[in-house]
Amino acid sequence: EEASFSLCSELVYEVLDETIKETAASEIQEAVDEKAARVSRCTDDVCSALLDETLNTDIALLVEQILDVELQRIHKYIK
Amino acid sequence: MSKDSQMRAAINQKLIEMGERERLKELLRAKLVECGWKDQLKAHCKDVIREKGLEHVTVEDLVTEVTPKGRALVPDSVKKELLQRIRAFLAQHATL
Amino acid sequence: MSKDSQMRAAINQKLIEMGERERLKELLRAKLVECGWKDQLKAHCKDVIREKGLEHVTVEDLVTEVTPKGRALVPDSVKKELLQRIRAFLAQHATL
Repeated sequence: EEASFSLCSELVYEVLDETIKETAASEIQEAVDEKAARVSRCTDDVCSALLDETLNTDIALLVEQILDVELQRIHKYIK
Repeated sequence: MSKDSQMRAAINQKLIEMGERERLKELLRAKLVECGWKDQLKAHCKDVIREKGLEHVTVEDLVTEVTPKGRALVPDSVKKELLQRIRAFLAQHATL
Repeated sequence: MSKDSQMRAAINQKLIEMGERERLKELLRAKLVECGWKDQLKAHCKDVIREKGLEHVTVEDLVTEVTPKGRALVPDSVKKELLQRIRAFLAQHATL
């Protein structure tokens, strides 16, 4: 009776310890993978935003310059 | 070796020989999933990782942190069932 | 604030702090000139002005008109290089 009880406890602890270790390792791995995916996704987003911001500024600047040049050209022509 | 530990070693030997020890461990693993223990443990691991920050936790830290709660969370019914299985096995197979 | 927006804010913060954000914009501008993007876009602007007539075009109209093409004309290689530069910077400087 005593022996089966102690064996039962031993089995429970053995399985618990194994399972806890496996679970802890896989939860940490999952968190690491999740974070890597987040960093990658957010870096993509930041890159796109930087690209958009630069393009918006540069396109606006380019358009202004071109329209200025065209207007000056017309003015010269009219004169 | 005391009588008790001799007895214990003999039962253990029998369980191993008959493949029952591995079967019992499998049963226990299945029960831990079935009763929600594994999900609770996972949730607890996630909480600890979130609290401490991923960069400050090793597997060993996490094991140390969650083991007390992990042990406490095992339902008595699961332990009882395992004990009954061991007793039933002994009643059937052992002349100890 | 979601985890993603926190992360984006942290990346931006690091880029700004170290002056890398401005350097990247300069690099991008240089690449856009180098790959002919600026010349292509200029030509496109002139086409649109010719089509619509200078008297019918405002700065806002023209910006709206040419922006989609301006974005589409950016070579993938330039986008990739920008992304790689950001990744390399973060790998070297940031603990996210």
